[in-house]
Amino acid sequence: MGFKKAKYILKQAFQGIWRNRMMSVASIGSVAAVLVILGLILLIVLNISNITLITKEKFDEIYVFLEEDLEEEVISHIGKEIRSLDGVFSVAYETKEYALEKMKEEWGEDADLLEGIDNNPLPNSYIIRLKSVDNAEEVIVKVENYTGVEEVRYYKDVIEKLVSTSDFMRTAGSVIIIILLLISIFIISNTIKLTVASRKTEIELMQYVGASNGFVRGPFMIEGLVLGLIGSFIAILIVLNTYDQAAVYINDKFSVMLSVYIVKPTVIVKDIVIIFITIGVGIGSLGSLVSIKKFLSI
Amino acid sequence: MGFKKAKYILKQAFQGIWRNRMMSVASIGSVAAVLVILGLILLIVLNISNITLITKEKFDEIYVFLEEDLEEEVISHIGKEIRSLDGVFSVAYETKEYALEKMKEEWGEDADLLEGIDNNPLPNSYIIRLKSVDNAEEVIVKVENYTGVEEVRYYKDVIEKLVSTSDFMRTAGSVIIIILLLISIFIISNTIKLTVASRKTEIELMQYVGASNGFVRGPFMIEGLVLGLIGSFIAILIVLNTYDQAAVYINDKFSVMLSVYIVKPTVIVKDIVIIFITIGVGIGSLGSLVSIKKFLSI
Amino acid sequence: MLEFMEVSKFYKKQQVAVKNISMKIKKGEFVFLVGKSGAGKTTLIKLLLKEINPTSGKIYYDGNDITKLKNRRVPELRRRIGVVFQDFRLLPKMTVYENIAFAMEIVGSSAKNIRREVPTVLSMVGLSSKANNYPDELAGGEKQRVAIARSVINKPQIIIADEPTGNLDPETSHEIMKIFTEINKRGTTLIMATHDRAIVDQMKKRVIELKKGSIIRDSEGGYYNGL
Amino acid sequence: MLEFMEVSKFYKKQQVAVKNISMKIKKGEFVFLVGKSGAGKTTLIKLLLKEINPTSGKIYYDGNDITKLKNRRVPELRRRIGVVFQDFRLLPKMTVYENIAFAMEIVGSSAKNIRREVPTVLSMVGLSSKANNYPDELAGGEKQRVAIARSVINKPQIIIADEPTGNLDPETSHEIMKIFTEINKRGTTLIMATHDRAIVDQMKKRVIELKKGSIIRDSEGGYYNGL
Ligand SMILES: Nc1ncnc2c1ncn2[C@@H]1O[C@H](COP(=O)(O)OP(=O)(O)OP(=O)(O)O)[C@@H](O)[C@H]1O
Ligand SMILES: Nc1ncnc2c1ncn2[C@@H]1O[C@H](COP(=O)(O)OP(=O)(O)OP(=O)(O)O)[C@@H](O)[C@H]1O
Ligand SMILES: [Mg+2]
Ligand SMILES: [Mg+2]
Repeated sequence: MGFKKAKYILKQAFQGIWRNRMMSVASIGSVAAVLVILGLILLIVLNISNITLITKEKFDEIYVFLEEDLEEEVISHIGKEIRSLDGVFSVAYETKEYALEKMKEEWGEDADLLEGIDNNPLPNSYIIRLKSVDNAEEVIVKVENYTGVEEVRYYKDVIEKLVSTSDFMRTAGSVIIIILLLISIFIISNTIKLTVASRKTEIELMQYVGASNGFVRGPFMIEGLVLGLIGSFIAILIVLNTYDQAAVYINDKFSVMLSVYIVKPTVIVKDIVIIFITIGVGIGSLGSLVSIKKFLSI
Repeated sequence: MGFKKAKYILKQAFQGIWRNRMMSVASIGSVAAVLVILGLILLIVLNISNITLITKEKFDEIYVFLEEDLEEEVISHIGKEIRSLDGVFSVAYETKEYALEKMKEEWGEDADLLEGIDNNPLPNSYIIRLKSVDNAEEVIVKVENYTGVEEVRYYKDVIEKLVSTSDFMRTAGSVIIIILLLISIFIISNTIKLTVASRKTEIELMQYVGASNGFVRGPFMIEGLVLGLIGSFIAILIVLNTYDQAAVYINDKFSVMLSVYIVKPTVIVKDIVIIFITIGVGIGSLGSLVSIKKFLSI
Repeated sequence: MLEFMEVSKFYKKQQVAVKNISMKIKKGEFVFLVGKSGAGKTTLIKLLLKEINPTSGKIYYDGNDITKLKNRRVPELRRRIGVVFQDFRLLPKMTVYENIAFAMEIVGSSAKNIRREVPTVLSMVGLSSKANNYPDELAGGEKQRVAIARSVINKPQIIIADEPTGNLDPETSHEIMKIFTEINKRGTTLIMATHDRAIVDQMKKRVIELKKGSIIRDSEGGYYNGL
Repeated sequence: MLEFMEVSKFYKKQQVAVKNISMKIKKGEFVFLVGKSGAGKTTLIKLLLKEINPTSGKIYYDGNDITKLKNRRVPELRRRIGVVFQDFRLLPKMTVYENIAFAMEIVGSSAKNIRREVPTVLSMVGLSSKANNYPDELAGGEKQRVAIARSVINKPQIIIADEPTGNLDPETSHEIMKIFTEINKRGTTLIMATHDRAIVDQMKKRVIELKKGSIIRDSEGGYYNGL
C-alpha cells in the first residue's frame, strides 16, 4: 500500500466520521458506555477478590506448640529446621508469656476468667507463615515429627472456608468478567454494524465507480478503529476518575470499619488502559471489517 | 386515532422490522445484551446485600448478664420486663451451666484451659434479639437499669462493622445499579437512534408524499417498542435461566462453605420481569420517538 | 387558486434559486414550466409543497398563505397535491403496489378502495406486471411511471409533475401525456416542469419560462422556445 | 474490443430483461442504444460493468470474458470504463468537487493532477460555481452533469452514458453531446442509451434498438425510429 493510498484512506476515514457526526457520537457513546460497565465490574470483582485474599492471609498461620522446658538450643534448632523447609515463608517465635498477654488482650472483658489461672498453661510456639496454602499439609506432617514439638495447630476449617470463598470469588468473578467481556464485544460490534449498515448505499456507490475493496474497506476500518479508540479513551477517563474518587471516599469512610483498603488506583491503570484499548480498537476495526464484508458484493 | 390507522401503523411496524431484519436483529441483540448485564449485576448486588444482612443478623444479639444468686421470681420478672420492651423481637434465657458448655464447645481444643476452673465464673443471662439494630441503644439503656442486671453486653464493634458494611454494600450496590441503569438506558437509546438514523431517507420520503407525523412516527414507535420488548424478553429468559442454574450450582457446591444460601430465583422473577420490560419497552418506544423527531422536519 | 407574490429563494452562499417570482395559476389550467437546467423549476415546486420556505414573498393556495402554514398542517397540503418528483422518491423498501397503496393509506382510503384503485392506475401506466417489484428492480422509465401513478391515485386538485418524461421513450411519453390531458380535462390543475420540446410544442398550453430564477416569459399556447 | 455472445439475463419470477443478445462494438465507435422503457438498455450496461451476471452467454472485453472475472478484479474493469449512471450515483456525503476527485483518487491520480483536472472538467460541463455543493443541493440537470464530468475525468477507453440528457434542456444537451463527440473523436468508444430522438437523429451514428430484451435493429448512421 502506497503512501498516497494510506493518506487517502486516513483522510476519508476522518471525513467519514465527521460527515456522519451523529452516528459517530452515538457509536462512541455506546462503546464508552459498555467499557465503563466492564471497567466498573472488573474493579469491583478485583476488590472483592482482594479483600477475601487479605482476610485469608490473616488466618493463614501454622502454630507449632513446643514441649515444656525445652533447652534453648533445641528450640532454636527446631526454628532452623522449620525455616529450611520448602514452602515456608517466615517463622516467628512466641514465648508462652507473650502468648498469654496476647490472649488476655484478645479476650478483652472476658479476660477476668484468666485471672484465676496461676500457672501459665500456654506453650512456647513457633508461628509459621506459608508461601502458599497448598504447602500446608506437607509442612505440618514434617514439623509434627520434630522432637520437641508437642502439637501443630492450623485453622484448617477457617482457612478452608476462606480458600473456598476466595476460590469461589475468583471463579465467579472470572465467569462474570468473561460474560461481560463477551457481551461488551457483542454490543460494540453490533453498534459498529449498525453504523456501517446505515451507510450501505455509500459503500455500494463507491464500488459502482470502481473503488477497490481496499479503498472502500480501508476508511471504514480506520473509522471503526478511531471510534473504538475514542470510545475506550473516554471510558478510561471515566473509569479511572470514578475509581480514584471512589477509592478516596471509601478508604476514608469505610476502611476502618471494613479493616481493609481497596486496591490502589495506580495499580490498575495500566491493565485498564490495555484492556480497554484492545477491546475498543480491536472490536472497532474488526467489527467494521466484518460488517462491511456483507456489503462488498464484489 | 381510528381503527384503520391503528391497523395500518401496526402493519407498517412489523413490515419495518422485517424489511430491516439485520438492523432489527442487531438492535434486539444489543438491548438484550445490555439488560443481561444489568440483570446479572442486579442479582449479584442483591445477593451480596443478602449475605451481609444474614451475617449481621447472626451477630445481632444483646447479652444481659444477671447478678449471681437471684431469686427465680426476679429472673422471670426481668424476662417479662424485657419482653415488653419496644423493639425486642425475642428473648431467650441461658443458665450459667449451659453457657459454660457452649463456651467449652466453642473453644474446642483450647477448652483444656477451662478445665482448671472449679467455680463456673459465668453468669446466668438473657439473650435478646432485636427487631432492628436501631433499637439497640434504647433497649440497652433500659435493661441496664433493671435491678438484678449485672451487665449488658452487646457486640457493638462487630455489629457496627457489619451494619456499616451492609450500609456500604447497600449504598455501593444502589450506586452501581443506578449507574448501570443509566448506562443501559443510554446504550439502548443509542442503539435505537442508530436504527432510526439509518432510515432517515425513508422517513423523509414518507413526509414528502404527505404522510402526517403520526403516520411516520406511529410505526417507528411501535417498532422500537417491539424491538425493546423482544430484547427484554430474551434478556429475561437468559438472566432467569442463568440465575436458576447458577443458584443450584452455587448452593450445591459452596453453600456449606459460605454457610449462606443465595436468594431464591422465584423471589426475583417478578421484579426482573417488571424492570426489564419497563426499560426495554420504555426506552425502545421513547427512544424511537425522540430519535425520529430529529427527522420530522415538518 | 394558486398565486406566487414576489417570491424569492436564496440558498446559503448567496446562491439565487428563484428571484421575485409573481404568477397566478387558475383552477383547471395546464401550465408548462420550462427553462435551462438550474433555472429554478424544481425550486418553485418545492416552495409550493413547503419543502423549503421562501426567503421572501408569499404563496397563496386556495387563499391561504402557505408560507405561514403551521408545520403540522403541511401533510394536509401535500396530500391535496399529487406530485411526480424529479428523483421519483419512491419508498425503496416497498413494492410498486405498496408505494402507491401507501399514498392512499395516508389519506385514509379504505382497504377496499385501495385494492380496486391501485391495479387500475398501474395498468393505466402499463406496469401491471411490475406490481410486486421493488423500486431497485425497475428500469428508470418504470420508476418514473410508478411516480406518475402515485401522483394521480388520490385524484388531487393539483398535479405537479417535475420532468415526468425524462426517462421515457417518446412513445411512452405520449401515452403519459394523454393520461395527464385526460385528467386535466376533468378539472385537475396541471403544472409540469419539462425539457421535452416536442411535448410542449405539440400541446400548445400556457408556458412559463424561467431563466436564472426569474420569469422571462409567460405565454398562453406557447412553444418551448419562445417564438 | 467489446463483444456480447448470446447473452441473456432473467430476473427471478422469470422476468426477462435481455434475451440472446449478440453484438460487437469496435474501439472508437459511437453507439446509441434505443428502445422503449424497460427494453433492457440499462441491463446491458449493468452486465458490461459486472454489476449483474448474465444468466447465460459470454461478454468479452478486450478479449477477456468478464463473466468469468474474479471478484477482486472487478474494480479494475470498472475503472477502465467511465459511466454516467441513469440514477447518477453520486456520493451524497461528498461535494461535487469531491465526487469527481474521488473517481481520480481510486485510480491513484496524484493530488496535483486532481487539483488541475477537476476544475477543468467542471467548467467544461458548466458547473464551476457548484463545486462545493452537495448533490442534494443540485438541480436534476446539474447532478446529471456531475455524473458526466465524473465519467470523463479519467480519460477511460470506453464511456457508457445511460440517458445522460434525460434531465437536461435541449441547449445543455447539445453542449454535452459536443463534449462526447469531441472525446469520441480522440478515440474513446462511446455507448449511449437514450430516448432523445433529436440527438440520435442528428448525430447519424450506429443505432442498436432493443425491444423486450432483444436486438431488433442495428443500423449504422441510423435514426431513433428505424426508417
Ligand atoms: N439545497 C440547495 N442548496 C444550494 N443550492 C441549491 C439547493 N437546491 C437547489 N439549489 C440551486 O438552485 C438552483 C435552481 O435549482 P432547481 O432545482 O430549481 O433547478 P431546475 O430548474 O429544477 O433545474 P433542472 O431542470 O436541472 O432540474 C440551482 O442552481 C441549484 O444548484
Ligand atoms: N433487479 C431486478 N429484478 C427484477 N427485474 C428487473 C430488475 N432490474 C431490471 N428489471 C427488469 O428488467 C427490464 C429491463 O430493465 P432495464 O433497466 O434494462 O430497462 P431500460 O431499457 O434501461 O429502461 P429505461 O429506458 O426505462 O431505463 C425491466 O422490465 C425491469 O423491470
Ligand atoms: Mg429540476
Ligand atoms: Mg434504463
